[in-house]
Amino acid sequence: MDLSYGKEYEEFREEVRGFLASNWAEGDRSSDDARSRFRKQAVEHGYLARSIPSRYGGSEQPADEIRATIIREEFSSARAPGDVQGIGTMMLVPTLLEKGEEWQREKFVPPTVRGEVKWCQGYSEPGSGSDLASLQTRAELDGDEWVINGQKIWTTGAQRADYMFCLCRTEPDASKHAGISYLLIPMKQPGIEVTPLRQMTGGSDFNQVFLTDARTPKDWMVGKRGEGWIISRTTLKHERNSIGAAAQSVATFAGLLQLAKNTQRDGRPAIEDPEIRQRLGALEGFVRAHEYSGYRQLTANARGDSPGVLQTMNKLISTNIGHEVANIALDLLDDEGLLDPLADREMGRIPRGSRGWISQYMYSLGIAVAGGTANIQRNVIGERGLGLPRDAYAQKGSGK
Amino acid sequence: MDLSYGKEYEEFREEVRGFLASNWAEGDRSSDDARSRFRKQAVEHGYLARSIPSRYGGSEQPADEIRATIIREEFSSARAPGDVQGIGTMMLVPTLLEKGEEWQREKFVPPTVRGEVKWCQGYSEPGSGSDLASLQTRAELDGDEWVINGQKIWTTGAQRADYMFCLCRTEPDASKHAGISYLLIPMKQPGIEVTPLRQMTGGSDFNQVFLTDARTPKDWMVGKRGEGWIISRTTLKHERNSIGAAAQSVATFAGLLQLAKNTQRDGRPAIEDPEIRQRLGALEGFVRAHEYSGYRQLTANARGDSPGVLQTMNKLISTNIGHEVANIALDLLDDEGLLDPLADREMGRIPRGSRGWISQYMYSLGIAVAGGTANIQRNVIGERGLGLPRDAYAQKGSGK
Amino acid sequence: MNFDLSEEQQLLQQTVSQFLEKECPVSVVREIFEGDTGFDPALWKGMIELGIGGLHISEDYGGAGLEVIDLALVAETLGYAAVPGPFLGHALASLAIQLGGSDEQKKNWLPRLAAGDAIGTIALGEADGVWQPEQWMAKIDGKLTGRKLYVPYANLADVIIVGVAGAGLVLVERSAAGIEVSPFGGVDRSRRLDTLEFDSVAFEPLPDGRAVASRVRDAGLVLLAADAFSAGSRLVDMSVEYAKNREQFGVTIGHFQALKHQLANMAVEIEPARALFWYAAHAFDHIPEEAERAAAIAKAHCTDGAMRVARSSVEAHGGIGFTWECDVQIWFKRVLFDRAFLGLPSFHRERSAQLGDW
Amino acid sequence: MNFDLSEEQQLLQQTVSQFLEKECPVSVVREIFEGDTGFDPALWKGMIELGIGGLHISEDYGGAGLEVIDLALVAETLGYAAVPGPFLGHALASLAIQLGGSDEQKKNWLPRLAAGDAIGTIALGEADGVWQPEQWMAKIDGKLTGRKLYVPYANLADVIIVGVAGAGLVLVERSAAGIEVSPFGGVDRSRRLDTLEFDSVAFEPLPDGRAVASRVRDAGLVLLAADAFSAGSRLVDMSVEYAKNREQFGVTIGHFQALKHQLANMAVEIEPARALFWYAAHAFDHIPEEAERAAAIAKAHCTDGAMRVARSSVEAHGGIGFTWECDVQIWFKRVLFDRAFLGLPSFHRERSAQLGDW
Repeated sequence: MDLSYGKEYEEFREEVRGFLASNWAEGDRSSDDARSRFRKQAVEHGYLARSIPSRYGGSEQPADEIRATIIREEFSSARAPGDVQGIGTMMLVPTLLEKGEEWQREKFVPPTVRGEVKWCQGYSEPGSGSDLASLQTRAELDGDEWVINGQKIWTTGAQRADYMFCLCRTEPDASKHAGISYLLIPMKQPGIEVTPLRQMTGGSDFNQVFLTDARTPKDWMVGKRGEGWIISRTTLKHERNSIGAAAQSVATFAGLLQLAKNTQRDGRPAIEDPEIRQRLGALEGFVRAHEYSGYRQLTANARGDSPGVLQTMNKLISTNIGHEVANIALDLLDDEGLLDPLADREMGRIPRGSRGWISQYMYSLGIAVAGGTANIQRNVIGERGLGLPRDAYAQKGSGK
Repeated sequence: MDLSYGKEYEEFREEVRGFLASNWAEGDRSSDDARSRFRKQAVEHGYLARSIPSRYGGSEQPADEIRATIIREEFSSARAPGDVQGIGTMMLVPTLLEKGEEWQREKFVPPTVRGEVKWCQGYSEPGSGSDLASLQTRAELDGDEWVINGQKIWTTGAQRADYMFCLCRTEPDASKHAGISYLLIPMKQPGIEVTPLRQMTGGSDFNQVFLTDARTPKDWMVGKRGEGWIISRTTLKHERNSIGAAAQSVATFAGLLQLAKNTQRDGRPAIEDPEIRQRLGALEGFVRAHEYSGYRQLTANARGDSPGVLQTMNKLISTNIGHEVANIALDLLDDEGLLDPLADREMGRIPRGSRGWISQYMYSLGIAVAGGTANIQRNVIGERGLGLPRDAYAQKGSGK
Repeated sequence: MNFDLSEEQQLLQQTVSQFLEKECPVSVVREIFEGDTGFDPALWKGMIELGIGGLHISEDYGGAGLEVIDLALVAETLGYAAVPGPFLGHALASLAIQLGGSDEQKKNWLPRLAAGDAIGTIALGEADGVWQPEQWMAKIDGKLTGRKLYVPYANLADVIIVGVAGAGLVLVERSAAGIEVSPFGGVDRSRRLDTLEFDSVAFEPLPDGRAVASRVRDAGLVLLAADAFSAGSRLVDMSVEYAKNREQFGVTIGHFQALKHQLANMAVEIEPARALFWYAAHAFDHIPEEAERAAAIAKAHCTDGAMRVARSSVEAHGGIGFTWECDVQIWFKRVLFDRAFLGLPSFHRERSAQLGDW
Repeated sequence: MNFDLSEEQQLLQQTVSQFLEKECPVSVVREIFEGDTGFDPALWKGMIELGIGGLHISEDYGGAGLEVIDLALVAETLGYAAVPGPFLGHALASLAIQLGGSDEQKKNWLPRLAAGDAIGTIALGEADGVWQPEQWMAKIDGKLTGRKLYVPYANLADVIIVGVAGAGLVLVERSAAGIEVSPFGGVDRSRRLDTLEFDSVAFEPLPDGRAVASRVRDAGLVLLAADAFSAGSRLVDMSVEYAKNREQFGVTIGHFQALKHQLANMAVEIEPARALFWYAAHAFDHIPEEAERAAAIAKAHCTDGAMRVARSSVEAHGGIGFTWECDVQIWFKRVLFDRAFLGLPSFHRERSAQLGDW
């Protein structure tokens, strides 16, 4: 057991720092040219787009979670542009690399990796949440174009997206799962209307997308007709959020600790309140356990081993931690918990931190529902993690 | 709203006190004759066996929850013998009165009400807990006797019982629920073996009963063949544990409060510890809510109204309260939590209270499982209380 | 014993809720949530006509002469519909005058408050989470000077009952010189809050102002407990409704045992709490020695329980429960208000511990 | 970075657990639970032969020269099987001599402890929940006098490391005059506890006794955390097994979503805690500045989490989980021991707050 990265990796870290020192200046952030020039160099050095074959504009490096982590750490501390984030690089690109046709890869992967093309995901529908496979958005062939009608929901970044990768029902007569296909659809067309979905916080991170006779070329389909469901599942295994989730837990806890130190209660810092200390102490146990379990998973992934049941738990763990952080924060805010989180309601009279925490108090619920409720997570842990039998309805639902 | 019992009832209380003063002396407790003489008088005055018709040795009083409560309060503060407790008076007698044949009532009700005859309940089996209707104990007719073979579990008081009211499968070919009959079985016979069931505390409140060619007369059946399931359900509505449950919550909380006052922590009473105060305060909210909700139900019952969803909740509420009482107690015990609750392991060196609390720490789990787990309670609340649909398995299970 | 509502009380709740079904459907509350006045004049007028303005004002002054239990029952009914408007501050201000005012002050204000010709409010909060009489810093020497926070509808009020150091509660006319009102921008848009700056403002002491300050505080705790309880039960009802109608995997999601049990736990959390605010209100009216502690326990337990229920309700609604369009947010924010206003559960639990000689 | 066990460590755990599967099946633990000696000589002999007696004793003294992480991994493996016997006290006593003893004392005791020719134990507890070095009251002036509680297997021990006021840890030979041992009757029958009365008893100070007292306490916290973690995961495994086999309503109860989710919550409670005691052990060995706090957090979190899991396990087993015959009780009581021994979670959370400069 060794929590330092080890000699070989520390050398690699030096190399990365050297590269940054000579190729990146704080000032470059403002210039798009400078940014894309830097990105190009970073790719050439094998620091970015590591999992992408070079013929698609990547640096085609062997998988190495630890190198990847070091690069993330150094790039972010130098505030240099890292890998393009977003659903496009996270989910579409791996899917195309695994299941796409050559021309699709050539057309879509390079600009997506460079961040020139943005994507949104068209999976959930108002009537299809946990039971995603019941989705109703239909695509019908008209000559050599698909004509799509339906409604998608929870589509992050739909306004800015150039394309949507979308699950549509193309085989109405086939069974529930076998009737779905995986289509790529241009967003900038008359048949598509995007309306933001307002949250209880007043912000809008999500959208609804209405498709009315929207069109896309016949061959903009990944996989064959009716393979959409399986293809959408393959992407899931690309999720590597173990470290991400843990790091986020650690960060929110640190913020909470600051809040407790800065908040006065009965004329002394709230962190001196015995009950608050106990609650923070109990919470820290969960946070550290998550943090160190993140190391375990990082190590296992680096070795190509499976971290086992742990990897099914990350989402629920950070949800649970987020809940307790929010509960403690609300008590620390005391009367400032009466404040409206909406920025536009800001009266400038209250420490700006507080509004953020109320917002976080509500967001901690958002976490629980974004990408599957806590109950779905528990199903996954119970069934995939502990090997318990599947629920009767889900079995029925999945046609088994 | 009026929390005093009101003039009429306070007069009744005086009357009861007068009766006790002139007919009961502390000393009588030791003498069985005195006790049964007193009970006879109490019945004649309409203080005991109030729900029992006079022809079966009861006082046949109109239902009046409040009079009943006053009698309980006064009798217990005078430490006078009240109504005979136990499963016989609680469940069998009401069942016989509603569904039994005349001769069965005459034979069994009076001695049971007088406490001369004791009963145990033969429902659960090792393989049939929440799914009680799957029970396997078989009764076959042999001439004019039933021959019973099988095994029952969780039978309280089986050693002392004269008879068992027992669910047996008499119609193996009928459907799950329709194959069950309700038999009365003498316990003192060679075919019946009772073995105590030891608990993790070391005590034994329950037994297993093994029936091997046990016999009972053909007509010792309540209801017809195959009606056993329905008949066993009818008894449930006789449950009136609302006040009982709440009173118990109040009592355990009072005990916990005492423990917190008597326990030293860092050289001062634990009750001065801010965290303990918060935990006790939060718990008291639940306890008072339960207590006052008990008043609500008492009032509703007294009026013949239904207390609504509340009455499905009493068991779960006291289970939840019992859990938290136990958790706080364990922290108050601190190092004495290392003590073995078994009385026979008592070393005389530790305040006798502590062993009791460890025991209680384990019993609070017993509560959760005795007579249906907390999950069964939640099903009941969700389905009977909130009108949610029944679970698919249970539907299947109940042949619906 | 009779621990239930009288027929008059049941009738009172029915009348009010029938009125609200017609005059204050969720659509009205939603409009209010889009703005920031938190006020619907027509609705308030209707409530006044029902007598809600003077329930507990004695009949001599044009009120109904009822008790705090009746106020609490109306608070419950209003809370279930998330009724916007100045009820809370109005009720507490008139209670303060009724209990602590001079005949002069009563004659002067109570009839107008009962008739809705005047709106009252109460200014208890100060910076750093100060709510309690013994903590107030606002000064009076001849004139009133200081800053009060979280004052309901000060923008509409004609009379403001202000908590001050030493004298407890004093009466200030909104029209007096030196009062600066600025909107606070509270999370619950159905109950607007303002911040008040008093710069040597004329005031009248309430003769019994010191004595009744804590009584009025206790009444406030009971009304907040009632509102939180009803918000919680509304959220349970909404969640159960949703579970009975939303379908996934070919069945309504109420079939799923995990959700069913969460809903059961929510109901078990909230339903027994009803008896707690009943008892606290009853104690306020008839068991003086228990009133203060019962109010503290009711406020702590009902608002905390309702908050847990509110969080569960969001989850019970899935993603949609987190949206502005879903009505859950309305009652979620009512509970946020009820829990923080007049002090947190933990604060009142410590008080109840002291009051219980723990 | 490498946050995983080395091959040697994995092999160590495998070897021990293979041995235990053969030599310490649940039937053996059950026999122990029926008596009150808490000891199985043959089993202990076998463990000694595996080298468990001297894992962390340096090779010069016949030990394996391993670290506290290795001790913790063995503690985990033993806990998973609820192995009865003096491991805990023996390990801590030898660690105390290894870290704080004179060459003389090491030469005199470590080889015998490693070889199992002697059994060691440690006496830290005193009345009123006292466990910590700074709280010890047992006196030494020339002779040792005082009362120590909760001493593991003092009846078998040849050497007892005793915590005393001022000097930290001192060494006492069991054979010395003036020691009265009486059984305590602890809840965990797989780890017997005794009460010790010292009436002016001869002792040897450990030269570094004061310095190492808190180090030894920290090692104890790590071993208890490891034991609690493994008890918790054993209980989860048992509950999952039961859910896969027990049938009701024609299906295994694992089909029921409510139970499935409870089991998921139990697993989520316990599985991440493994990394917590790993880290604490690693910190003990290699990150001295973090060792004390990490140990406190691991002990508080692992024992509290395991206790919650233990309670849920009883419920997951239905009525049978509450019986003596059901194995749940064995690990339930191990966790009761781990949670109370060396101080409650709340106590160590307050310590970790202070150590974190909160």
